[in-house]
Amino acid sequence: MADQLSEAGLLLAVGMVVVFAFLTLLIGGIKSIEAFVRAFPSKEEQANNNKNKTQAKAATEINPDIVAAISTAVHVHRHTTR
Amino acid sequence: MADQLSEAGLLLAVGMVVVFAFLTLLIGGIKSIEAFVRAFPSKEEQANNNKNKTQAKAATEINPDIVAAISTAVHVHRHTTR
Amino acid sequence: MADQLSEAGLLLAVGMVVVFAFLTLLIGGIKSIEAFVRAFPSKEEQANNNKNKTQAKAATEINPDIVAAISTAVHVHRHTTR
Amino acid sequence: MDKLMTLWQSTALPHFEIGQVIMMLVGCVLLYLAIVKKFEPLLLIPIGFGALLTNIPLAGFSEEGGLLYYVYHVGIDTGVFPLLIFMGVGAMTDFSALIANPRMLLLGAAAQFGIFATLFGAIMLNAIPGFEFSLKDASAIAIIGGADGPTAIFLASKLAPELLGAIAVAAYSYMALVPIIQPPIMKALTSEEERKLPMAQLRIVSKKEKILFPMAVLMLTLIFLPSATPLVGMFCFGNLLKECGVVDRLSNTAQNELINTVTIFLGLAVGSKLSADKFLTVETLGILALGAVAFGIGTAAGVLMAKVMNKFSKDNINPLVGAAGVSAVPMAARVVNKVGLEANPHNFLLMHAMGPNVAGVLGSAVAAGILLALVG
Amino acid sequence: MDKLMTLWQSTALPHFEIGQVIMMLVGCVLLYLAIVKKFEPLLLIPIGFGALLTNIPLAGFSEEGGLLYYVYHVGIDTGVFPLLIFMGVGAMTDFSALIANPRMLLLGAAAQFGIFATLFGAIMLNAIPGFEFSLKDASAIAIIGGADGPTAIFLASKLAPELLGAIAVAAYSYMALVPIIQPPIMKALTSEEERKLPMAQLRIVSKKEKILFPMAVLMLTLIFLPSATPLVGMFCFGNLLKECGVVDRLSNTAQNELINTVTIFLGLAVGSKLSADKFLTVETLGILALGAVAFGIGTAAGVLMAKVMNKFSKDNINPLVGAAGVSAVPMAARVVNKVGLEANPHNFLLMHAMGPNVAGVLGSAVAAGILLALVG
Amino acid sequence: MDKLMTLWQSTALPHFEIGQVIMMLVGCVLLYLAIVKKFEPLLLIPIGFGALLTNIPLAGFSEEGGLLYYVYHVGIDTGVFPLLIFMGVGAMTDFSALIANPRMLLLGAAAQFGIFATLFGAIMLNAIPGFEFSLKDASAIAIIGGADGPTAIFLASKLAPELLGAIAVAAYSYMALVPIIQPPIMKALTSEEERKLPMAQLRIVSKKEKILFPMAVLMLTLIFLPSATPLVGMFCFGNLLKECGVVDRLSNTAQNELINTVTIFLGLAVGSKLSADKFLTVETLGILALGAVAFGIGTAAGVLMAKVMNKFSKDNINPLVGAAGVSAVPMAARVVNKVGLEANPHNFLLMHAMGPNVAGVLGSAVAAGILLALVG
Ligand code: NA
Ligand code: NA
Ligand code: NA
Repeated sequence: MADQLSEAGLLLAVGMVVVFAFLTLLIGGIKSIEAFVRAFPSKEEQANNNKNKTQAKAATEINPDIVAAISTAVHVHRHTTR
Repeated sequence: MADQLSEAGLLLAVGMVVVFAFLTLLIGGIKSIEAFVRAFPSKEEQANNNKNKTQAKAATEINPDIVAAISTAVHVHRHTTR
Repeated sequence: MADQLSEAGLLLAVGMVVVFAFLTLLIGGIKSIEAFVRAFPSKEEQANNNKNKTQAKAATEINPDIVAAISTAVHVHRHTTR
Repeated sequence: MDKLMTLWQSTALPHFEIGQVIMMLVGCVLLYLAIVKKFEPLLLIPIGFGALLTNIPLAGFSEEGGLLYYVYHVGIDTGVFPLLIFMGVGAMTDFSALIANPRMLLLGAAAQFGIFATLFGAIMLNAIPGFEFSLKDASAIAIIGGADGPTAIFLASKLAPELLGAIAVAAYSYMALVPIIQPPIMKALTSEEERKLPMAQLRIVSKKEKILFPMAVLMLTLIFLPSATPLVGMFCFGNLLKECGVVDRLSNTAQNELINTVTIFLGLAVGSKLSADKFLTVETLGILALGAVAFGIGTAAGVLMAKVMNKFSKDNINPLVGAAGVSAVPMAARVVNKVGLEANPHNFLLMHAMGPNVAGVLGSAVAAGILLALVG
Repeated sequence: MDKLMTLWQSTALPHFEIGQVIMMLVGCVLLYLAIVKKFEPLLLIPIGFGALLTNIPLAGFSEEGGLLYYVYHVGIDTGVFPLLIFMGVGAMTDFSALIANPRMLLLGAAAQFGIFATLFGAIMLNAIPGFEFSLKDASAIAIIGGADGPTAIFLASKLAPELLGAIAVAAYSYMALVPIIQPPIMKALTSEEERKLPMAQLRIVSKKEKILFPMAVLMLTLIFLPSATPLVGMFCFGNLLKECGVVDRLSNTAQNELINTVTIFLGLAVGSKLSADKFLTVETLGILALGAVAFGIGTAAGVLMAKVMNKFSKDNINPLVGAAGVSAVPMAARVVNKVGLEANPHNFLLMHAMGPNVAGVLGSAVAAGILLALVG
Repeated sequence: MDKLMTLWQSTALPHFEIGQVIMMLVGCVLLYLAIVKKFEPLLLIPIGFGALLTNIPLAGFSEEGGLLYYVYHVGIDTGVFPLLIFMGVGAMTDFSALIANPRMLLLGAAAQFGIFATLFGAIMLNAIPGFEFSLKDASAIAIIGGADGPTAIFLASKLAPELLGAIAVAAYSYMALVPIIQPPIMKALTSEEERKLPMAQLRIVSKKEKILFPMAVLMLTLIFLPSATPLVGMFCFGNLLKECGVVDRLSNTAQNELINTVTIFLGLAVGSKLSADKFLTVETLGILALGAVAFGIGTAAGVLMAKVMNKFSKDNINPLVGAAGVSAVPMAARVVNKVGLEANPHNFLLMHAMGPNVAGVLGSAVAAGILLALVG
């Protein structure tokens, strides 16, 4: 059992390191995607960006888009299988 | 063949007895469920019951709930696969 | 390879003959169906026929039924899987 | 020249046998009945089409490697398809009328007399040369009297697979013929007065009762008749999905896409059993005859039972509703309603007939369980 | 240390081969074309994703016990998936335009010249060192000219399973490229005047004709070309479900949930055949080249046939509609409409092109049947 | 008399064993929790019903030839069902909240500590006589801490099929118990002030980012952790179908009919593993205990990680959102929102908790991949 315990300990260490490493890599991946999308915006997005800048001040208030997104998310997830 | 005939006769007797026994048991089961549900009504049902009692006299007329139930049943069964 | 080539040539000939023969037969089939349906019209179709005759002159204009059929066909085919 | 010969040999023309032509005509007749006469089209169209496909020489639809071969072995041989149909039908069935008036179960029981009496008849047919029905064959044939397609297919796939095509066709045909077969029997056994009898309104059934009902059916089945649980169990499962109210997405799938998909393949696979060598036999005639007898006896038994119950009951029981006990949901109940209206235009028996009608489904599943336990 | 080594060995890094990396790029290109260029996304997204999954070292998606292994063996090896797609497509296809103008079938026949000519070309390719297509391989490749995905997959799974991935990708790619491949050929073979030709309005087709049409197709197929009945039979079955009007719930399931589910798995399973050792061969280049040739020849043959017919017909036949005979429903018909509008902005050819377009589906299924009968 | 004896022998009564009766009560309890308490009804109703069916003597549901036998072998043994569920869940999941704030992935990573710590615990349990968990068993049990049903079933089917029933029941039960298990832990580890912390609004995420996200996840997985690709790959495939916007019909089928159908059969098949001899063991008690421990540790690790991140971050991170890192989508996020509102009625944490919540799904799939690679 000591054998198994040390193996379990090792698994604990290796497992957590890998999980963190993997998801940290993914953080990098997401940031790269964001940078890529910002660098090569499609036309619509450029339009959106301009629009967003003008709306930036107003965004401290509750954004109706976000409210809609929340209620959609809640709705969708209520119907999730798990 | 006489053998088979007597066996078929036996099957006829045993089969009908078991079918009747089984479905009679089920009558008992349904009545027990009804008694159980009456004994431990949920709050909504208690409210319904009170409501039902006051409506009891009117119930000799055609109940719109029943009409709705009939049309729903007909509708559902029209779309039954078999 | 000469062997295979002559076989391919034969396949080309036989294949095109059979495809044409088959689809020509099918033309006959469709015409027979049309004749059959004309010979034994159901009551609704007889009514339609009369209606169609009276409308025959107007049919040189764009028929709204056809327009509807086209837009339906386009719609259906846009949703086709292939 | 060689290619042309190969091609000629690869047309069906030099390979057709008269039996196959006849079976293709049978398939066309089934399609005609389904499309023009609207006889059980959901099943008879796939069955009829399957009969056409399976009787084509060289197409190999039903031979190893063919589509219908796979579908048959995956879905029918294993009994999976009829069980999934039963689940879907359970998810579509409303037992309110039966729960409100549970004595109607006795009508569903009485109508099973058609099944067991036919068992007797099938053995007697063996007296005629050419018939050699074993007790298993007889049981699979007799279940036609249950007027329930999936039950018949399930039992036939277990007891007499080689008769499955004829049995399924007979079962669905007679279910479609209910409006023609039943009324004369119903009228012969009842007086005008009886047919006019109005019945007391049904009470409203609570959601809790509807949820507990499939559980009670399941419990009784698994304790007393475990051999019936495949059918009854899946039926109750479907009904529980429907009534529990918390898994509507599963219930909707069970009663729509899932049952539709299974119906398509079940029909095609049953049709693939309509090959000339299996169907064009004297036994098929026997099956058709016995099925009609089973149906008639079941109807009569239901009506007579209802007459007896009416005698001993303080509430009126219109004897017509007994005819619905054979199941054939919802056709039989509608026939009862129609015959009732002919006698008394103000007497709507539809809801009252739904009770025995769904009881008949349980009754024939129970009968199938008994036959599986004693004969299988 | 040991664990770390195991872990390193269990990453893909030490196992990647250059071929797998290339195939994953191919998968990404397919996804790009599907998502950004909207090229046949319903198939190319699952195929592209399947290509990614199957080329991961160690993931074992396509090895025994892996998901794509099962899907491939259950759905493609058996031929079941293409047949179910055909059933669904049948349930989505409206044959009115063809029934109203049955001569359009000749255009669907002519366009199959692309298939049979390519057969010839594939054998000639064998003269180049590195190519060794058997007649079976050649037939499976040539069917790309039929411009019909499920037909190509079905035939390839029967005649040349090891080429299936490349053939399916070529077939769907060229179907997506119809708007680029066809117009130059169409314009080269027709004069401005011909492209302006208006066509007579189509008559209205009755429901009865639409019901009898799939039955007629089925009957002809099973008598004269039984080897084509798997494809044609399921197609006709789907069409009958749609047109008969009494089983809408089955028809809806066939053309929605069922075909969607099968499409997902068909695509993934086809993608799982895009492994480096099967795809990165000189044969794939040959297949892509031959496919393009087949497509072009088919288009040309259709247009030329339409020109001939126009000569001998009292009603106008715009030669452009011949291009729709290759099938690729409904893309080819829309391309015809677009090219026609360029010549004459008031000349809508869409409905007229639908006739040869659906005729092309039948034509290539018939051609597949001939190849199966003579080569298979 | 003979028939009666056969019939008696064919009832369940002379065959019932006490274990089966207990397991049927367990099934009833699961149904009660699902229907009345609304605990994960989509899974617990089929599981509970499956437990009833499988424990009936003589019904043979789970024996060779029985429905659940086939379903189990086709769907669970092969790992196909959990993968299809994952595809459907992927098609239902919106990663916007995570893409907007990718550091939340660290919370999803931290919460996996519950899994690996439990591994340790399972081995320590072996000190108690009666427990003999192998490392494979321990891994399959520990994954309960991942709070993700399909992942648990997938891993258990690969590593410890004989424990599958208990593991699946524990996983879904604890997922349902999130609102009871998590709040005390969350409150114990945070101060009132911390719970009141508002978080900065999330930025809007573009369509392109949402499309590239599943591709990035897939690429990282297949390069660094190919053993996790079955789960992660199907999840990303589903998500790509949803986000690409060009195959809505496939996405809809994946997240509706397909996942519903699979859920029904997955549940029944899992339930079929709740037989007395497999479930009524001391090991089940161990599994239930370890599952609760794993869940608690995971929650605590998530919260503590969030506290650490809050220290080092310039933007506020409310430590409560760390609890959502265990996944249990979307229950855990809703619990976070509720506990947050108790402290500050104007502080809606739902969207902020969705990030770690979906990160937890990826995290536990990754953890499953690691366990498969190192232990499997
Ligand atoms: Na019955
Ligand atoms: Na074609
Ligand atoms: Na998790």
